[in-house]
Amino acid sequence: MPVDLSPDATEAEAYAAADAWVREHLPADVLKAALGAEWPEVAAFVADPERSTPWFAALGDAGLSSPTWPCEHGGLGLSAASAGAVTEAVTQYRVGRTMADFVGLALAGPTIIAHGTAAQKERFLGPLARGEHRWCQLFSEPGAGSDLAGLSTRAEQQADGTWVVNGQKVWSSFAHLSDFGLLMARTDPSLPKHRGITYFLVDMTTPGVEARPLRQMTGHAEFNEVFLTEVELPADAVLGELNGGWAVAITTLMQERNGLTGRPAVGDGKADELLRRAHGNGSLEEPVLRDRLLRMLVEERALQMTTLRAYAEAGRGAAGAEGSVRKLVNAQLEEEAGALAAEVDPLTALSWPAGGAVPAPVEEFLAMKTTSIAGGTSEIQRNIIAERLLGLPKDPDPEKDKPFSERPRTS
Amino acid sequence: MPVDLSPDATEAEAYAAADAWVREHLPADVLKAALGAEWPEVAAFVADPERSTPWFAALGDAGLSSPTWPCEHGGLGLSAASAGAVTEAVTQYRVGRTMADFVGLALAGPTIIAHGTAAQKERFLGPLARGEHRWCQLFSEPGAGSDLAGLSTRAEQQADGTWVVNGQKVWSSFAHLSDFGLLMARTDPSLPKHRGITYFLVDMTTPGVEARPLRQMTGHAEFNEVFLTEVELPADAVLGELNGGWAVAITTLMQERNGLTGRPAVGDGKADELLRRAHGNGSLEEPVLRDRLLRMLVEERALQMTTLRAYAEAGRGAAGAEGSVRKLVNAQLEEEAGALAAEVDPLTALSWPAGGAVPAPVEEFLAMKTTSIAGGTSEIQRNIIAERLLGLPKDPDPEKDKPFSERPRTS
Amino acid sequence: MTGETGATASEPAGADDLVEFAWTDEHADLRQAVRRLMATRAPLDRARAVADSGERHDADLWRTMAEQLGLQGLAVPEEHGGFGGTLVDVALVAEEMGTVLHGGPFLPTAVLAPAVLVPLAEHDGEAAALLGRIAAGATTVAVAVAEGRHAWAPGLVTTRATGAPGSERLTGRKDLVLDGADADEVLVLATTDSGPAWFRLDTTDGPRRERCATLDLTRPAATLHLDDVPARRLGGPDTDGAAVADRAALVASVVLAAEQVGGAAEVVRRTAEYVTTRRQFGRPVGSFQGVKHRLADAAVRAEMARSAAYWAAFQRPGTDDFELGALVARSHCSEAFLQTAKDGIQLHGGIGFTWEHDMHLFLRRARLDATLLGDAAAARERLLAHALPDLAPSATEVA
Amino acid sequence: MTGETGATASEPAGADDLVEFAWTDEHADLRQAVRRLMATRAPLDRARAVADSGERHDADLWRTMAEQLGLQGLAVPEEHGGFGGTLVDVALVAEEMGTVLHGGPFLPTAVLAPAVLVPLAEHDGEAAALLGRIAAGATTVAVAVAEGRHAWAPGLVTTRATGAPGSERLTGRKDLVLDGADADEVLVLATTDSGPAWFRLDTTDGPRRERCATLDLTRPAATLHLDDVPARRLGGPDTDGAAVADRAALVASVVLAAEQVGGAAEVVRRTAEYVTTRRQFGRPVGSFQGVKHRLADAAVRAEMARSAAYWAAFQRPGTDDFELGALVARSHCSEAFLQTAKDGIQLHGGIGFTWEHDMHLFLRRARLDATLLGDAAAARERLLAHALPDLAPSATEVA
Repeated sequence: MPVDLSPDATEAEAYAAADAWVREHLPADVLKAALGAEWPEVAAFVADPERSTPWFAALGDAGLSSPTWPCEHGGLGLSAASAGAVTEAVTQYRVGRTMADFVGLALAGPTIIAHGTAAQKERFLGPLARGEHRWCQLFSEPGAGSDLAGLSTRAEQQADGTWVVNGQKVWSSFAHLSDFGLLMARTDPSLPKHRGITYFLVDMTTPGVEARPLRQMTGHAEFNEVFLTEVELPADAVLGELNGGWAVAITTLMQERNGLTGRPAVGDGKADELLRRAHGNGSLEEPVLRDRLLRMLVEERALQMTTLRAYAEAGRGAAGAEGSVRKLVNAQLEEEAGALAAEVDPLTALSWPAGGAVPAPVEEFLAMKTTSIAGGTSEIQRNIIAERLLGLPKDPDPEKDKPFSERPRTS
Repeated sequence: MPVDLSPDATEAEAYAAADAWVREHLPADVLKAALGAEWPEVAAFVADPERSTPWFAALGDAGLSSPTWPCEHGGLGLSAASAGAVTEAVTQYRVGRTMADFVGLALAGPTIIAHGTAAQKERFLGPLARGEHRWCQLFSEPGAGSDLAGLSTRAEQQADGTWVVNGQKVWSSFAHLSDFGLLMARTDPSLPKHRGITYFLVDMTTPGVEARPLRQMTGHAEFNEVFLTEVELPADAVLGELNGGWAVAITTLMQERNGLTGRPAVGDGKADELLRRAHGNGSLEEPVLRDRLLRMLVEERALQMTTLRAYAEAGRGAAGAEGSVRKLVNAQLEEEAGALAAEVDPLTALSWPAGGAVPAPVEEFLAMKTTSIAGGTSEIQRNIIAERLLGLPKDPDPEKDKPFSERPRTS
Repeated sequence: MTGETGATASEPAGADDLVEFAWTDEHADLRQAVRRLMATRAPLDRARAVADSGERHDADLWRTMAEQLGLQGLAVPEEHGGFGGTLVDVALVAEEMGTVLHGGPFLPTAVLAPAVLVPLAEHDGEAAALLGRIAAGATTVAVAVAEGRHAWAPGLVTTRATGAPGSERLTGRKDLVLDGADADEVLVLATTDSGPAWFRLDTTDGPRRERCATLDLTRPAATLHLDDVPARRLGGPDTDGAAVADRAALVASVVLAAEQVGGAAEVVRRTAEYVTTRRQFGRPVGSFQGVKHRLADAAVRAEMARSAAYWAAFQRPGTDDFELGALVARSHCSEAFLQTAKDGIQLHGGIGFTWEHDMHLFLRRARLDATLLGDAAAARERLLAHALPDLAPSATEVA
Repeated sequence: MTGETGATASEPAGADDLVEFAWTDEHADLRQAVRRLMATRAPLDRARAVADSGERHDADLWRTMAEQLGLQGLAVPEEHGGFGGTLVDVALVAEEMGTVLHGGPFLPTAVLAPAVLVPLAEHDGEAAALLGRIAAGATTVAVAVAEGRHAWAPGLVTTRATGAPGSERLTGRKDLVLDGADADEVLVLATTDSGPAWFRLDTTDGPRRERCATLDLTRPAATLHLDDVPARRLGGPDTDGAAVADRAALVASVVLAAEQVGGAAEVVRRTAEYVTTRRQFGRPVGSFQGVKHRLADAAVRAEMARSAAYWAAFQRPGTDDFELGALVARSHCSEAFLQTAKDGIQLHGGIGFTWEHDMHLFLRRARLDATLLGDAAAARERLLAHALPDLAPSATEVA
C-alpha cells in the first residue's frame, strides 16, 4: 500500500513521510544498525536476498522506490524535488535499491511510462517498482560505439508479426543477471540511420540470447557482450513506433544523464581520501604532489557544488546538457584520482604480494579511464555541451541522410 | 665577388670560408666589438643604414646572405647543411640580415627560384641577396584566416593583359616598409577554391596599395592591414601558372615552416631567464611556481634538442610537418612563458609608473598568444601534424570542390 | 557506470536545511536592474572609452547607482545606513558588472572597504560613520594592502606605524591600490608593535599618490609613497588587524569570484556567437571539434565557477564552510576566468589579439582578479586544513 | 613571426664540434637487427603470453640475444669482456624493446647491473668478474634499491649492513626488485657506518625472495626480506655507494627514456592506424579534430621525447650536459609516455579498455618506467642547479 502522500507534497512532507515509513517498516535490527552507523551490517541485510527481497517488495508497494511514477503504476506522482527528498530519506539508511537496479528503475521505468502501451505498463512497472525484475541495456555495439545510431543489429518481421533478431551488443552491465533488456535494433536499413531503428523490450531468457562477461583492463568483468542469434520476439515486444526507436532511446539517454539519486552533498570525497593516504605515508610533504591533490579537492568540491545546484534548480527547468557537464568533470576527476592514487603510493601501485588482495591504488589506477569512455565518451559529452548548451553547429555527418545500407563498412 | 667555395664544400669548409670572409671584410671597429661581445655596438652598426647598407651589399655579393641559391643568382649553390654553417659563421658576429628580411630571403627568394621566369629571377634575386629590396607577404585576409585558400581578393585581367586587383590583406609584417609583396589573388571564381588562385609579385609603390598598421593587444603594431584598390599590375607580375597560385604558395609556406637560421643550440633560454627573475625576487621559494618554471625549462630544452635534431638530420630528408611540431611547441612555450612572467612578478605585471617603460612581464604576458595564432594557428599545426606526419584523414570540407563563387559568405 | 564523487549524504538530515541556491524573486529583480543599468549606461564599449580617455570613471553613473539602486550600500549593514544585502546580492551585482568589465571605484569602495570596515565599526564610530557615507554614495574609498610582489598578505606588510595612539604616522609603500590616486579616503594596513592594524590616511597631508599605468585598463590604480604621513588607527584596542584583513579577503573573494563568473561566461557567450557565424573550410568554425571541445571545456569551467562562487555566497561568513567555499571559489574561479580568457582569444584567431577587439580586455581583468586577493595556489594550501582537520587544528587562523 | 626560443648560438664555435644526432650505419644496423629479432621472437603477443603463463621470461630468446647479438654485453666495457657499446647503442636497443614491451631480465641484468658495476669494478675484481659473466649471457642480476615508497633514493635507504668487512650481513626489506625472485645474483644498496654501499647478496643463504604480483605484467618483481643475511661488499674502500647509485640512475634514465620513446611512439602508431580505419558518424574517427588534435599532441610529445632521450645519450657520462640531458629526459619522457598511453586508451574507446586489447599494457609499463628511477618532479628539482648554477655550487652532488 502506498505511503500516504499527496502528489503535491512539499519536500519536507515527502521527506518526513518516507522517513517515518522506513523507521516503521525496516526490520528493527537493521534500523538499529543504520542509526548506529554500523554500515557493514546494513550492507549484509541488503545483500541477503532472503531478507532484502520482501523489504524491497514492501518499499516498492509503498511507492518509495519510484516516487515520480504515476500513482496507478507503483509511484507517488511526486515532483522531482519531492521525489528527491523521498530518495534521500531512504538513502540515509542505505536500504534503497542498489546500482544493479539503476537500468530498471532509472531508465526502463521512465521510458516505458513515456512510450509504453497500457499493457506494457501493466506488465512491467509494478514488478519493477517491487524489485522483481532486473533490467539491462542493449544499445552499444562493437561497430557503433559513440555513434549509437550506427547500430547493425537486425530485427526482421515475420509474416505472423513476430520478430527475429540477429546481432551483437556490448557494454551491457548486469546483462547476465537480468530478466529483461532494452534493445535497439535496425528494422529498415533502406532508411537513413536514425530512422530505421525500433526499440524492443526483450525477455533475456529467450533462446538465442547469450551474455558473456567482458574482461576490462582492471581484470574485472563489470560489463558483458550479448550475442543475439535468431532470437524470436513477440509482436508486442516493440516499444513505441515501428522505426521510431531513436526517439524512444533519447528518453532513455536523457534519463541516464539526469539520474540523480538523492540530494547531493558537499563534503568528504575521493580527494580527501587521497590526502589522508598521502598524509599517512609522508608523500604529502612533496609540494608538487600536494598541490595536485589540493587542486583535485577544489575540482571535486566544485563538482559537488554544481551537482547540488543542478538538484536545487531542477524544479526550474534544468538544461539537458547539464548531465554531460557533470559526467565530463566526473570523468576527469576519476582519471586524476587514479593517476594520483599511484603517485601517492607509487611502489604499492607497482607490486604487491602475489595472491593477495589487489591494493586500492592499483584498482584505482587501472580504472581511471572507465568513466571517460563508458556511458558516452568525454568527446561525446563535449559535443553535447557545445551543441546543446552553447548552440554550436553539429559536425558534418556525410551519411546522416543516406540509407543505412549504403554506408561504407567500418573495418 | 662571391667567396671562393665549391658547391660541394663541407660544413667545416663553408664555415671556415665564411668566417674568414667576415673577419676580413667587417669594419674593424665592428669586428672588435663582436669579438669582445659588445653587442650594443654591433646592434648600432646594423641599425645604421649608412653603414649597414654597403655591408649587406658586400655580404650579398659574396653570396653569404643566400648560400643555398644558385651561383648565377647571387648564391653559392651549397647544401642545406653547409649553408647552415655559413649562416652560423655570420650569425656569430650578429651582423647578418635582420628579421625584417626574413620574407625576402627565406620566402620570396626560394619561391622565385622555384617558379620564376628567367627575367623575374634576373630582376629580383640579385637585389634581394644584396639587401636592396624588402619584401612582405600578402596572403591572409580578414575573411580567410586559417583557410588561406578561401581568399576573396580579386585580380581581373584586362584586354591588354594587365591586371586590376581589389581586396584586403591582413597580418603583413613590415608591409609599410616593403618594396615588393608576395600576393595571392583570385583570378577565376568559377573554379574550386584552390584552383582559381594566381600568385603575383607586387611593386608596393603601385597606386592603390595602402598599408595601415594594425594594433595588437600588446599595444604595438607589428602587423599591417593592406588595402588593394584598383591596383594595376603588369602582365609579367604573375609568378608561376595562371590559376596555379596555390602550388606556388605551398613552396612559400614550406619555406616558412622550415626556416631555420643557423645552427640551433641547447642552452640558456626563456625559462632560465624566468628562473633568474624568480630567484631574484624570492618567488622561486614558492614550490608550485618553481615546478612550473622547471617544467618549462624541460620543455624548452626538449624543443631545443628537437630543433637541433631536425637540423642535424635535415640532410637525410626532414619531414615537412616537422616545422609544425616545432611551431606548435614554441607557441605553447610562449604562452606559458607569458603566463609565468606575470606569476613571477605579479604586481609588476599589473601596474607600473604611468609614462614609464612597460615592464617586461607585461609585454610578455600580453604577447603570450601571438605565436599560437600568427603564422598559422596551433589548431592548423595540429591538423598538419595529424595529416602529414601520422597520415590521418582530412576533415571534410563541403566546399572544397565547389566553384568558389557558390560558397556561402561568412559574416 | 560509476557514481558521482561524494554525492550522497551519509548522515540523516532534514530536507529543510537546504539553503544553497535558494533563489528568490528579489535576487532576480536585483540582477535584472543591474543588467539593465549596465546595458544602457555601462556597456563594454563605454568601459573602453572611459579607459581610453584617461577618466577615472563615469561620475553620473556612480550617482545613478547610488540613488536609483543603492548599490554602494548593498554590502553595508542597515545599522550603518546601508541596505544590508546578503553576500548573494553583492555577488549578483558583481557578476553582472563582470559581464561588461565595469571598473572604477565600485570594487574598492563598495566591496573591499565595507568588508574591512564592518568589523572595525563594532568598536569605532569613525569606521561606522565612514560606512554610512559609503552607503550614501557620498565618498569613495581605496584599500591599501599590497606591497612588493605580495598582493594581499597581511603577515608580510612592512609599512610601519609609529607614534602615540591618536597621532600615528605611517612610513612605507603600498602598491596596486585600486582607485588609490583619486579616492576620497584611503584605508591602510600597517604594522604596529602589537601586530598589523588598520589606519585611515589623512589624504590632505603628505601621502604621494602616484598614478600608475595598469594592465586592466578599466581599473585605475596607484602606488602610495608614505613618508611619515599622519593617519588615524581604526577599530578597538583589541582589534586584530590581520584577522580583519583575512576576513575581508574571504568575503571579497566570493564577490570577486562572482565577477570572474560574469567575465568567463561572457567570454564563452561571445566566442560561441563568433564561431557560429565565422566560416572556414566551407563550414562554421564552431563545427570543428578543435573549436567545440575547447569551448565546451570553457563552458564547463564557467558553470563550475558559478556553482562555486554562489555556494560560497550562500554560506554564513565566519563558518568553516564559508572559508572552504571562499577558498574553493578563489582557486577555481581565478584559474577558470584566466584560462577562459586565453581560450577566447585563441578561438577568435587573428581578430582576437587585435587592440580593437574586446577579448584582451577580459584577459587583462582575469589577470588582475587572479592576483588581487592572493593567488590560487595559496588558497589551495589553506584548504589542506579543511580536508585534514587533524593535521592543523588552527585551520581558521590567519595565514 | 617570433624566433624559436634560444635557438641561436651566442658564442663563435666551429662546425665540427656538432656530435649530437650523428647517426652511423652501425646504429642503423643494430636497430634493424634488434627490430628483426623482436618481430620474429618477441612480438607484443609473446610478451603477453609469457606474462599469462606466469613464466619469468623466454630463456631461448635470452640465449639468442647473447649469442647472436651480444646484447647483454653491450653496456659492458671491452676490458670486462663486453662489447663496449655507447649509450646510444644501448638506447637504440631499449627503444626497439620498448616498442614491443619486451620485459624480463634485460633491464636489470643488462642495463641496471652494468651501470652499478662498472664504477665498482675499478677497484674490485669480483665486480669485474660479474660484468664478464653478464656480458657472456651467463648470469642474471637484480638490483635492489627501492624501499617503502621510495623507488631510487640512495639517501633514504634503511636496509642496514652490520659485521666486519668481509663478513657483512644485511637486515632490511627491499621492494620492487625487478627479476628479484629469480635472478642468479642480487646487488643491494645498504647503509653502513660510512654511508651507503653496494653488496652482493649470498643468494644461497637466507634471503626470503617474495615473488610479487606486478602492475607491469611483463616485468616480474619481488620483495626481498633480508633478516641478517650474509653479503659481500663491492667496490674499493673509498667507493661512495650513493654516488655510484646516482650515476647508475642517470645512465639508466637515458636508457629508460629510450624505452619510453619506443613505447610512446608505438602507441601513437597503433592509434593512428586504428582511428584511420574505425568509422563513426559516417567518417573515419581520425577525421574528427577531437581525435586528430589529441593524437597530434601525442606525436609531438613522442618526437620531443626522442630528441631528449638521444640528445642525452650523445653526451659523455659524468659531464654537466649529461646530467642535464638525463634529467630532462627523465622528466619529459616519463610524462610523455604516461600521457600518451592514457590518450591511446581514450582514442581506442571501449575496445581500448578491455583486457584483450594491448593498450593497457603500455599504460602499465609507462607507470613503472615513470617511477623506477625516481619521479619527474624530483628530476626537475635537480635541474634548478643547472639553470641557476650560482644558486647551488654543488650542483652535481648526490641528491
